[in-house]
Amino acid sequence: MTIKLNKLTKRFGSLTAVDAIDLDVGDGEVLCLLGPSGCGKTTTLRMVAGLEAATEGDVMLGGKRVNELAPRQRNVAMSFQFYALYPSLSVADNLAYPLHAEKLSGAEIEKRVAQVAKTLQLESILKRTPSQLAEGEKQRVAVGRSIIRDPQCFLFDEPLSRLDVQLREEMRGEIKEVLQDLSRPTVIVTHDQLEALTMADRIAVMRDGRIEQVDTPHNVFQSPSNLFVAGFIGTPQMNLIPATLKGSNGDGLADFAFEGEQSLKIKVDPAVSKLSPGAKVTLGIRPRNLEMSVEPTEDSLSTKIDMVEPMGAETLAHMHDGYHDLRLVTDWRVPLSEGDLMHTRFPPDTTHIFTEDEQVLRSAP
Amino acid sequence: MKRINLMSTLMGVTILGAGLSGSPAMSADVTITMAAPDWPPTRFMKEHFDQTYTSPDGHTTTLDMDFIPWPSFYERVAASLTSGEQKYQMIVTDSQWLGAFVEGGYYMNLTDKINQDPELTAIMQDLHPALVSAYSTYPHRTRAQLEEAGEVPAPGVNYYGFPQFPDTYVTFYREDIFCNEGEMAAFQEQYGTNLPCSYEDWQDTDWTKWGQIGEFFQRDAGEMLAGEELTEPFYGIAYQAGKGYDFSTMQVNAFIWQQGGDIWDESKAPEAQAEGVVNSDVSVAAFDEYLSYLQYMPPVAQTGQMDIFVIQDLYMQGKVGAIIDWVGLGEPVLDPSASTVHDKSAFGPAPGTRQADGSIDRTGNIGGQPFVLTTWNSDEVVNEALNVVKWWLNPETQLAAVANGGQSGLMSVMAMPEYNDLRPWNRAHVEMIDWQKDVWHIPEFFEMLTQQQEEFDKAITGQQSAKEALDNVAAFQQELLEDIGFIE
Amino acid sequence: MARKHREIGKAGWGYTAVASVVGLIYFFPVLWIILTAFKTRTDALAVPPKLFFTPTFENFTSVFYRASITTGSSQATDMGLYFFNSIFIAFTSVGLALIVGTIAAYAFSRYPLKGNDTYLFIILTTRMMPPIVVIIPIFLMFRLSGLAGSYWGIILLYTAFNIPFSVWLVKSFFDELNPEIEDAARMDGATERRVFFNFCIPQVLAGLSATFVFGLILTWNEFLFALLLTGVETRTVPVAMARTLGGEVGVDYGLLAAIVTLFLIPIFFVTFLLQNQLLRGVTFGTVKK
Amino acid sequence: MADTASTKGGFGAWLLDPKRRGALLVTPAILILFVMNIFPLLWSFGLSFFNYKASSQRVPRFKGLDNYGDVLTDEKVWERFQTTAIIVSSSVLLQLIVGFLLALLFAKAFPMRRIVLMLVLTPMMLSFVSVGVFFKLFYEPTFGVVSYVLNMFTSEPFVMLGSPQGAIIGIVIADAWMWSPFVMLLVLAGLVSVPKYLYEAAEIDRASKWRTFRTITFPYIKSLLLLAVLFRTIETFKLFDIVYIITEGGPGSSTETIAVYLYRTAFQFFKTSQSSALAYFVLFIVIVLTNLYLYSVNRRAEEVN
Repeated sequence: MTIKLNKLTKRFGSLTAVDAIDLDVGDGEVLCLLGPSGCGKTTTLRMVAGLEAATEGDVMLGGKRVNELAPRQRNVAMSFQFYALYPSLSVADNLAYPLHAEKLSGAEIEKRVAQVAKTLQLESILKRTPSQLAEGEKQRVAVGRSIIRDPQCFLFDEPLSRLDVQLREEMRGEIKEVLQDLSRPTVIVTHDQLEALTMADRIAVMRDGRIEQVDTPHNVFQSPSNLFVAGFIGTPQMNLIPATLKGSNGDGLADFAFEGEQSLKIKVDPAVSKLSPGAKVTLGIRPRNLEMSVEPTEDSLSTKIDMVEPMGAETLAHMHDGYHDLRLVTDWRVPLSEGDLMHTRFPPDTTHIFTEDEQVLRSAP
Repeated sequence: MKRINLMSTLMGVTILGAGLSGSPAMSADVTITMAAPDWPPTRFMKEHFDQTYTSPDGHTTTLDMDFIPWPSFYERVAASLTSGEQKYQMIVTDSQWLGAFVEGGYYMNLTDKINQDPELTAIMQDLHPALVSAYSTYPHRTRAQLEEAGEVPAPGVNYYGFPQFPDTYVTFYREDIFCNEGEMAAFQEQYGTNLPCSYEDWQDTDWTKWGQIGEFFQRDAGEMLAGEELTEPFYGIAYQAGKGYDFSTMQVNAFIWQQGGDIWDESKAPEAQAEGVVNSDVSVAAFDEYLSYLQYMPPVAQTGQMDIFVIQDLYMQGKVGAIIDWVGLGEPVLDPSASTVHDKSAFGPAPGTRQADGSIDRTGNIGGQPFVLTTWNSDEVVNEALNVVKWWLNPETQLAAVANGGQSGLMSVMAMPEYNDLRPWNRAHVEMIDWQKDVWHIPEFFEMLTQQQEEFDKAITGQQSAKEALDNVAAFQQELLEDIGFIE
Repeated sequence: MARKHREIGKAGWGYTAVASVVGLIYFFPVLWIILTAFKTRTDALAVPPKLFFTPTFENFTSVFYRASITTGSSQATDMGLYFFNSIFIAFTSVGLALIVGTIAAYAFSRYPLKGNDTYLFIILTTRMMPPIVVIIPIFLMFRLSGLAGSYWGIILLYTAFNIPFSVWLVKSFFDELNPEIEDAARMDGATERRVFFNFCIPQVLAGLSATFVFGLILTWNEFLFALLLTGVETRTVPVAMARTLGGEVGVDYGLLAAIVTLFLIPIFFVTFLLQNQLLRGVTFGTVKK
Repeated sequence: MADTASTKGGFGAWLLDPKRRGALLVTPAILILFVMNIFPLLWSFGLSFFNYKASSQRVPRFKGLDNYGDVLTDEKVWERFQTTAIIVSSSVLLQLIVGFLLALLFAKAFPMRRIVLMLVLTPMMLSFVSVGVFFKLFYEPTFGVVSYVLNMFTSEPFVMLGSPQGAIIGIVIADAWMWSPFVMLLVLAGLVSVPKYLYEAAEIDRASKWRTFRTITFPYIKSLLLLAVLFRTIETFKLFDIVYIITEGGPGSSTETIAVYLYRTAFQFFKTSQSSALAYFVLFIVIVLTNLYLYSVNRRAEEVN
């Protein structure tokens, strides 16, 4: 079983919601569609489910083009953002609902419901109606309803968005666990990167109807392929500093000049040598990668601390050099106070360089 | 005279003798508000009043007619009177309403005025006695009782109303088919008697022939009628058989009276009975005869909805050969924009029951409306209203009214040579008016009428026999009238 | 070639065609009435019934003019005045009921009285009584107060008829609002008046429109009270319409149809404009998204 | 107590005290209702204990509950109630079915829906009188378009109003035609309020059309339907004009509703007091219905919350 999207496009009048995207989801793979609201991720999911007709391109399920099939004919399981629990039915009936189409015996249905209820710890609430459930319970029922049968694929639309932080963490784990046991392609739509990073085998980051990058959570985080992904993934946000390349050697040691007086000589990806001196670039470095130094060095910027936010185990500092804002995260034991002058070093190989067209500059692996 | 009864005031009835009464000699502005149904005879009265009336007392008089749509007329008037609105000085009224509104204290007793005023006395003497009986007397006195008295106004009789539009029912028929030679010959051959074509023929037409006409002319689509092929079914006859208001009673009463039966006779209360009279064998036979002709009438007869307007429409649209309907509904028949038979129609007296001596009894139930004065007016207004009465019942005014589609109750006007030619139905009307009697006038008339119409309707629609219907009517009337003391 | 599958809840022109056929069948009696307005009496009663005929505008002329009995000249029927009266009386009384009802509804919703529900129930009960019963007392009351035949009389009466409906409907809309927003506004120093006009009213505008349309539909054709309580000057169209129901002939179908057709236009238009609100308002505000 | 008010700044201040705000705001509505509605109602309630006849000058006598006794033992009243019940139940049932089907038709969004919907809404805007007059014409066996069409299939002329059953059917059709749009609006509101994602979920779950209707659609419109039933029942109970115009209660008394009978008693027979008693009896029944109605409204509110 696989999902394959081929130049899939959806237009609403003049608005292009999904713009010729290609995507493969393998058997047993969990793929997260991640992006800000309005990026087309939900529309993509609904086109896979058949709830939305594709304007162009193909939706392939198990190698078969299914564009013309109604949702019921595609045999997909989907969990909705608002859970879509049937308000008049009990939890048990909600869970059993998708089984009626399979013409199972009453006993078989009961067995399956009991099984799913056990997996998701719903046994005690089987008789309740949705209006009597807590959010987390609703969520579990919604998940239960999608996993109770054996579909071609699983689709989740913002599965955790309505839960509070603690429940969300809990459910992330539960869903991940459940999904691992079902070897079916799964697509999860979310705008929450933590959700995507923790649950997905691969993440597809979307913006304005396009897929910006598809990769493992690790790679999306460590090697964003463009400025958007770099800025979108990771909290606190990656520092992105406009700079001008002054020169570089073949090893990736490069000179950058910033607005204002300061400049920086750091080791970056060797591909930087492809740029000619004077090129406008954006330097990106995650706040956790910045290091503090007592003395100014050639690979450091001098800044002043504006604000200190303790975050428990770590401390977040907002700094600026008169032209750029910088964020730095460090261990909570490091004493920082507002007004301090400090020097932040850019350690080798943790700085990403984005060219003027916003793409990352990286030598092929 | 001021009579205020605290209880009745609270209950919604207030009888207030009117407040101000100025000197009758002084000229003043007088407004007479008159409740009138919205139709040509009253519209004429208003227009003609504006054009011709001058007050003999030198008043500046306005006749403010409140034209109320016919179908709502009764409700409007009844609500106004019973709530004590005291809005109207004069009211056009159905003769049957007299009892209820006289007993309610709303209609003014004009007996003294008539006695004191020679002009009014003269008018009453000139009015046809059948009309005086029906339109004016309460408690109701029959024409015979009035004529017995030998003088007008008769002693011991109370007078209330004057004719606004005296109405009778006559036969409307299609001259083109009734005078068609082929049809006439065929009819003669089939029944051994002539198909009525001229007015004189209709004078000799009884119910038996009416039935024969119905049978003769009942034709299906595709058959021939007067030399032309019919595209739709055609029917010979129609008369009223409707559940609404009095739309069967008026015709049924004719059959009952003509055959020697009677309705409960209020002029003979409290001796007159309902039980045994209303449902006498004669009455049952008469009602049965009435019912027997319905089979020849258009299918709407089976619904009990065949009222005076439905038969008029059926006739005007050429679906039926002859109908019996009110003279007051005659004008549209001659109107090309409403009637397909406007140039083919003639009028004759309504058929009747042939008596042993060969004559025909045409006794019918009078229609039309009188108008009355109300009780709460100042002397000045009453006097001026009576001036209006005199103006209206002046031969000149009456002749103008007839020329404009009205009818007159004055014998002197009806006797004028030009009268019969003013409208094509006038001759029949004059002939018929002599035969008129009226239904009850007591306050409970509506209860009696409604129950009777309901029972008649059940017989018309085949839910019960004539006997059952009249038995039910008689039983109901007997109980009701005993309850209220009209039968001892 | 597989057909493109339809998305749920959306349909195309084919569906429009089907719905239009059903709609037209349902509309047929109204269509027949409208056609009759353009027919002569003979055409109106023609057998077989005529769908195609030479239209006449005489009925529409007759709505406003009639021939004099004596001179044959044309007289105005005052129908223009009756149309004005109908529109003026209906809109004013429904509007008034809406204003008074909205204020009361706000109070019932935000400042419940002791026995709030009892009051509300009594208010509703007044709508349930067969009108015939109260006619005589109202009639007498109108006479005593001099309201009979005046605009104010009938307007106040219709207002009273519409108040129960307005209070109930509008209250349910107020109940739906989140009172926290109002409290927040009060914290920020807004006066009660400002809270009402700037926060509450704008949020229930849709509900108010629906209430207005419903009140209008229920008031527009009222006959019995209009017959008894209006005078010559304040008569409304439904009363004047009755003159076509019988007199010298039976029902004047063409004239009746012409009046009905003309009388349909204003309310049809208002309903069309406020259609979306109607859909929402009729749920009595209890249906939330 | 006047003193305490004046110390705080007079009557105006007393009146504007926030404690009284609710009462103050409700006053105009209650006042108008009292003068125009409640007072006349009480008046006729008082009348119902006398033997008052509007057409008589006799001083009314107190009769206590006699009028109520008369009404309850009057065979005709029960017969009329029976007729009313038949007409009301069949008309409301028909309105429900037709209104429901129309609502299903219009629940989908389609091009020009606003305009097509107006075709269906129009009957509600006509007057009872014109609906009565034209339906009577449609049924008329000679001139009526309905009769004309049906005559093509029968050898005998079709006479709708000739039998009690036919007359009831005729009235029910006219009334149901006029008010089905009202039911449609209610049901439509219920249908529109069903979240679309439930249908999508059912589609994903491959539920049959019938199951979808039973488990999703119907629960959402159930209480609205009940609401429609009660509201229409209350209104149809008062049905007068259409009956009076189409059949006058005939044939015989087979279509005479309680409203028609009430009209006759009050306005034609002038049994003013007795008609008040009858009206209050009707009101009692209507109040029972109203309570059911309110119960359903409240349940609806609870369900949605």
